[in-house]
Amino acid sequence: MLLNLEQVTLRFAGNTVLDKVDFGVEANTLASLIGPNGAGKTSLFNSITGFYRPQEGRIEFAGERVLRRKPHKVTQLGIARTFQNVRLFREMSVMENVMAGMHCRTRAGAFGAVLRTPGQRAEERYIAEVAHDCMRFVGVDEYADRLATNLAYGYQRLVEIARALATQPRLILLDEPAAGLNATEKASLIELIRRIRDERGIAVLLIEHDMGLVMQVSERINVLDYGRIIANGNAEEIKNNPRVIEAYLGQEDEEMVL
Amino acid sequence: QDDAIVIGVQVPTTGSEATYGQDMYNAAELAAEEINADGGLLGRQIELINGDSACDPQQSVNAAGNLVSRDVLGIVGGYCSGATMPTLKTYGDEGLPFVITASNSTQLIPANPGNAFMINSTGADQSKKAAEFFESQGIERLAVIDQGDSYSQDLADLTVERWEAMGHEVVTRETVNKGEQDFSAVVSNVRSSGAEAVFWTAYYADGGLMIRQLRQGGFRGMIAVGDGSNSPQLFEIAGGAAEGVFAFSNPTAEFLPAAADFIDDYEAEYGQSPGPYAPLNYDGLKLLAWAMETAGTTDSAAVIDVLESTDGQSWLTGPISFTDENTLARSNFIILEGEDGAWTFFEN
Amino acid sequence: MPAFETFLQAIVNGLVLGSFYALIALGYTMIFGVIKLLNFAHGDVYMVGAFVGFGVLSLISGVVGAGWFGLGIAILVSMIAVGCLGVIIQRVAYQPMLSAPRLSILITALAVSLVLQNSALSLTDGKYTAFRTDLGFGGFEFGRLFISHQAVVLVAIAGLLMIALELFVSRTMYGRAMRAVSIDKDMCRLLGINVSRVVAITFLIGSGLAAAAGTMAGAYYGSIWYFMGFLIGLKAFTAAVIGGIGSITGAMLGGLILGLLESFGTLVPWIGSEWKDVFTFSILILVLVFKPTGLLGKSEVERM
Amino acid sequence: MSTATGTTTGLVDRLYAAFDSPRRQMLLMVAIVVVMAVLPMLMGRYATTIMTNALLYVVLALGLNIVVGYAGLLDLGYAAFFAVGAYSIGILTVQFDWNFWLAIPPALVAACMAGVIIGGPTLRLRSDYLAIVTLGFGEIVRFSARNLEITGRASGLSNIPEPNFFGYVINSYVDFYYVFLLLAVIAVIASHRLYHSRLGRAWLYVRHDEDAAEAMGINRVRVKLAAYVTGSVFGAVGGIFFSVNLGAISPESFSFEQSVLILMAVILGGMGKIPGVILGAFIIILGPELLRELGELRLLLFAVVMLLIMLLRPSGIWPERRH
Amino acid sequence: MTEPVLRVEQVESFYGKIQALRGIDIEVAPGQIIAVLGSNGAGKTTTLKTISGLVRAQVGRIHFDGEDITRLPPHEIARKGVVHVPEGRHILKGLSVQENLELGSFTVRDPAVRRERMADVFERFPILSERRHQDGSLLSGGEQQMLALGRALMHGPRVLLLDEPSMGLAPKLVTQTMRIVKQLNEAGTTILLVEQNVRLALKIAHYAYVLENGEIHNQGKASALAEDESIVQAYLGA
Ligand SMILES: Nc1ncnc2c1ncn2[C@@H]1O[C@H](COP(=O)(O)OP(=O)(O)OP(=O)(O)O)[C@@H](O)[C@H]1O
Ligand SMILES: Nc1ncnc2c1ncn2[C@@H]1O[C@H](COP(=O)(O)OP(=O)(O)OP(=O)(O)O)[C@@H](O)[C@H]1O
Ligand SMILES: CC(C)C[C@H](N)C(=O)O
Ligand SMILES: [Mg+2]
Ligand SMILES: [Mg+2]
Repeated sequence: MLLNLEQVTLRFAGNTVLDKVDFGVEANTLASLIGPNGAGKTSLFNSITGFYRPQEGRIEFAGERVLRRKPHKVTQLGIARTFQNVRLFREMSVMENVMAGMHCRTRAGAFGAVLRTPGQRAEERYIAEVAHDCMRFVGVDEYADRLATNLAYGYQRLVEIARALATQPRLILLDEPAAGLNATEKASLIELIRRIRDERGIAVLLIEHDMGLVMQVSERINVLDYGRIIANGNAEEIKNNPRVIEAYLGQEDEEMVL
Repeated sequence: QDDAIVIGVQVPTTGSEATYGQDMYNAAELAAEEINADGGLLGRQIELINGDSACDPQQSVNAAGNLVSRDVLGIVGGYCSGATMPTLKTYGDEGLPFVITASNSTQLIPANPGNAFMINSTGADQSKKAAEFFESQGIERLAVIDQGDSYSQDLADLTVERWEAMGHEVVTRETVNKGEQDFSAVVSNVRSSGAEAVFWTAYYADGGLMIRQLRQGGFRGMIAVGDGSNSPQLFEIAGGAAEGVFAFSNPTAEFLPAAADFIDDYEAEYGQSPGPYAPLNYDGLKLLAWAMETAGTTDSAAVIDVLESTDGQSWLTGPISFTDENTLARSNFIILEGEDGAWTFFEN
Repeated sequence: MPAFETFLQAIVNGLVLGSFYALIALGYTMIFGVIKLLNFAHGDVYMVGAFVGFGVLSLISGVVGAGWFGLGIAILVSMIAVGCLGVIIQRVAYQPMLSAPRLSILITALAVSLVLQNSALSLTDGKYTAFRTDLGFGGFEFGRLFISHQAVVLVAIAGLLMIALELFVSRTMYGRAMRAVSIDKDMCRLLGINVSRVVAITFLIGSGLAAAAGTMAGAYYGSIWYFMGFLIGLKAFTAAVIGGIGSITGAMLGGLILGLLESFGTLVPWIGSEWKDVFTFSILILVLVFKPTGLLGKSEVERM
Repeated sequence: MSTATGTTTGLVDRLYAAFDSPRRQMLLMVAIVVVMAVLPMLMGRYATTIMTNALLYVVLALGLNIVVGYAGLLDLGYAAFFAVGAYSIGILTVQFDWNFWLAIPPALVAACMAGVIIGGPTLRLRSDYLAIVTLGFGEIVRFSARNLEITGRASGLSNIPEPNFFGYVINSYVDFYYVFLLLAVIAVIASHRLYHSRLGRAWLYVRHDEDAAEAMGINRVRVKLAAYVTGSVFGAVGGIFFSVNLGAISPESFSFEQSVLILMAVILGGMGKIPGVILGAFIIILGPELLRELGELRLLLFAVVMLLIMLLRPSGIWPERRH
Repeated sequence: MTEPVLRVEQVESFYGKIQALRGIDIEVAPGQIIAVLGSNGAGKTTTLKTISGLVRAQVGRIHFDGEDITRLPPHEIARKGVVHVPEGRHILKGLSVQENLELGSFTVRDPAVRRERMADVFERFPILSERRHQDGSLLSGGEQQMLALGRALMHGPRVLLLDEPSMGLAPKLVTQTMRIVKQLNEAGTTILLVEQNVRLALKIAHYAYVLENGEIHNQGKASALAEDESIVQAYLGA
């Protein structure tokens, strides 16, 4: 297991958001996390990446304990993420946004900057190279100099992914990457997610409400409900799991009532 | 040569001390007009330039730079010690004679490059006067309050030192911040310390508030204030509470026998009575002019030489001669008492 | 004076000072609440309030005298007039800045502060103005503990004003709208709230409270001058932050705590009055280190 | 109405745009420095002193700009760092008879330490809370200087010796003008290089969105601390040379008003934008001097002018503009 | 068709220099659900914002009940009964669920009416009653959506402008929300509905407009559009 959670419990003011969650992601796989609104999916991401501090349990990544580490430490270990509502540095260029990902892989400081040492300059070139590579990979390189906020929403989501890739992770967490995308954009997102795994060897864990997308990309689907994992398995198994239908998917024929 | 002799007047004509500053500027102007009317100085007219210090160190350095660049041949003034301090170097670098007319913190002495002359008695003299006065009144337990600026802190420190050396007790030493309105905590400290007398070493504005609050807070002992509080405005601010308050003061116009004409002229010219520091600044300008006249030149080194050997002749505020440190050789303090909303002469 | 009486006296002193701080801090906090502005001109609004109160009292003292009744009228008139001034300031100097970068409006606030200060300076020649009343110096004496009548009445007035404000904010729809406006202005508009009126009312009340404090302080301490708002403005700002900026109860609490801290600060033997402010600010920093949003400030729960 | 202001702002912006290319900016800078270098020969002492003061403020404002403009941390106590630099020199040279140049490294270290002390525990605070903490820190420094024996208490320290540079005594007002011109040029170059560096970008990231920055592996506390410390070094350098220029320092020079003045320079000019900040520093210093003839009314007029500038150009005169 | 309650005529709107709407005409007949569809950035949100006054129409007219509301500020438009539930819900952070609801009735003077409506909302959305004292912004996405709808109902709207009410909701909740929208409509509220979920939107709407690039690209009976091959291609994907 690349990422492993054991008995993770998270409470807010007496409200148990995650309840003894056991859960794992294998290296080099595509996995999803689904579940009703408020089930605790985003909270689980936040717990893994250090933004929330679960009261109990263990989270390990590649053999390292990550529970209650600071978010930047977790990123350094090799977990990258995107946010449910896009959080780019809006007033900065796409290029600069993606360069942010390289921060934790480089080290020049104030002295280097002021003195423009050869080391610092070489590092700057390296940062630019990687950033360009990541932008090309997701297909936003032509917008490198545009301000992030001026990009269409769909492209903003891609920039966020490029930025996450620039941290050179081994696992990437995507929180509802398809929300607000139209059909065509969704199709290319699916393509991209597969390439991340195939070409870069990065494992992907994704939260999504779009069942079409989830079923198409995931090798393994985990279902969270009221802070508990109620099911996991492949697309077929999940689709037909009565508990999942009851809690999350709803009956097809419910739509008929409309 | 018809060129005017340009003299800088460095006083705070804006800012919190502007009233005093304006008054001092007027007095210098009056003196210059008198000299000019009398045929001038070395046959030339005197022209004054206002170097507004605003009672602020940085502003006064700028103002000093301004004066120097406009080729002044000497400077009179200096009210707030803190603002006078950094200008010593500016004038010192140019070797210009500087007659300091009001600033009297002893901290100025070591910073003086030798070109400055202080014609107001220093804090050392005042603290001595104060301590002796308290002793003569049978005071044993003294409270000293300053305002955390160069002048009042210096005076307070010196008084504490002297008072303790004389074998008495300073029961509490307090500092308040300029611009604060509420002194109740200090008042209760004073009361609980069992002080018999309070010595306020800072300026009149907050002094008025302090006196009022001391009385309002039930303090019944003696209150004395230093020469920063000898303004008549103290009575306005303190109201009835300032009755019976003592002040150590430089000689102000109304208590100077020689100043009757000065008062008349000043009132005729400016429509108000001269404030506490007008006579000193008037003397300052006259003294500088005299030194130039005596030297027969405006050359700075020569003028400074003359000033150093000033012989003790009498001026409006009394005779002037200088110690080795260029401070006034005698103490010029008098003691005033508040009575019916005005200062009356108490003793010399 | 025995230790216990000293202690009680310090409490009394702290309460009086704290009431002034609290009244000013309330305006700080309310204004911060609705437009996220640290209104550096607020201390000067207090100063203007003192001068307006003084002017009114001088005008009417011939008729009604300068006793409690006259002072009451002066406070009221000053509150209304200065409240309106607050609204004008908001309209002229702050409203146009709302869409600018957040710190820009801080500079207009500082500029307004300078304008108010220097106008008062020119009008008064920088002199202290004596604020005469007929309230007398009487008081209650318990042993050596002394509480002046003035102090009692002023604390009471301050208390009443604060209670009235608290009721307004917590009980009325407008009070609730004030909180809502501080969170999301556009949403408020969609709910039918006239945002700019809510902001104006906030400035009206905040400035009015400062004016009340100014007039009361003038009468209590006996003199006023153009710079009197500066230091107390900073202190009130500090009080608002200690209490948790944005919180009304916090501002009151912060004001009282700061008042008490200052009055006790000078009592602590090894501190002494010259270190009083160092003591106060150190406590402030400590409070914020351990309670980063102030005593009653809501910690911002971020949902990500 | 909108067309009128529209065209004027349009004009100004086009003017700025003309200087947007790095090459032209460089040329402009060089031209300005050349002009500044010959200026003392044309100006009198007064004008030179004022310009020296303005150059000091350029250094200070650029330093504060790192904290406020780049990293987005509101600092209302910046004068404290200025004070630490000035007093370190004052104490070491006056009380301990150190050589000025030897005293510089300890002064810088002291400023860095001050940056860490105030920054360390408080950088988690939100901007407005940070503002009051820095304000409080500034006051603590000033009150300490006022009360401590070693800082000369309220009267401060005087007779700070003039620096001797390989036998040349730097003492005339012209000497100091060039010293500060040099410092300002260094400050501009350093600011520029920092802005276009990994650390500079990190400051912007943290300013724009702390959480997102953290998710990118940026240690926000460390990055903010770096801003504080870098800013404090600029401030301290200003203070170091300020103290030898004046020869005397006292607590009043490091008041809250001083901090506010520097902040005004930064925001009025245009946060984050080097030419804007320089412009702001000059306006803040030269403005009141140019109005000096007005006496009492000058600060009133200056405040009104400032208000108008902000109302007309809410992001500052020459703001950081990105496209 | 009866006289429309809301009529948008030739409206053009801008964000600074960017033109977002290029001459939009929409008519909303009372008692109907009108769907507004279109891809990302087509101008759907801007259309709603322009109607509710958050964005000022530079060109064109908007009439409500025969009255010209083009130049009115948003709060006065809201007072007239045009209630906009914006994209992203905008729950007032730090205020409890109940306070959020109360603010929905800011313009309602009569406390009895307020109480009645509150009871009605709690009946419709029991979960809100359960959580009434909790900070509204800490509800999950679906719950927030209900709160946003409930808050709008507190107002007693005549026309509801809904911007992507199903965004980010779990599949089951999407259906549920659409059902609520339909129920509200059946109870007499006129609704202008912006949706990405085209299939469902067309199912409940009476009439629909398709926006592209700030212009009306297509319009017609919802049932007819649902059959239209080109629409299905462009917005329903597979
Ligand atoms: N910072 C917080 N403080 C208090 N409660 C929180 C916090 N963050 C989340 N919660 C609560 O935790 C529960 C789970 O929220 P979470 O955001 O993880 O849900 P989710 O599964 O991502 O839902 P959605 O699909 O709607 O995004 C919710 O009930 C929410 O109210
Ligand atoms: N605040 C803004 N500033 C500048 N341009 C904007 C702003 N909001 C929207 N736009 C632009 O206006 C156009 C229409 O945007 P709008 O939000 O109305 O689209 P939409 O149809 O609601 O799209 P979506 O499905 O993504 O919500 C887009 O090109 C968008 O980039
Ligand atoms: C009272 C004055 C003679 C003292 C003067 N203001 C000073 O600072 O020294
Ligand atoms: Mg979520
Ligand atoms: Mg939209």
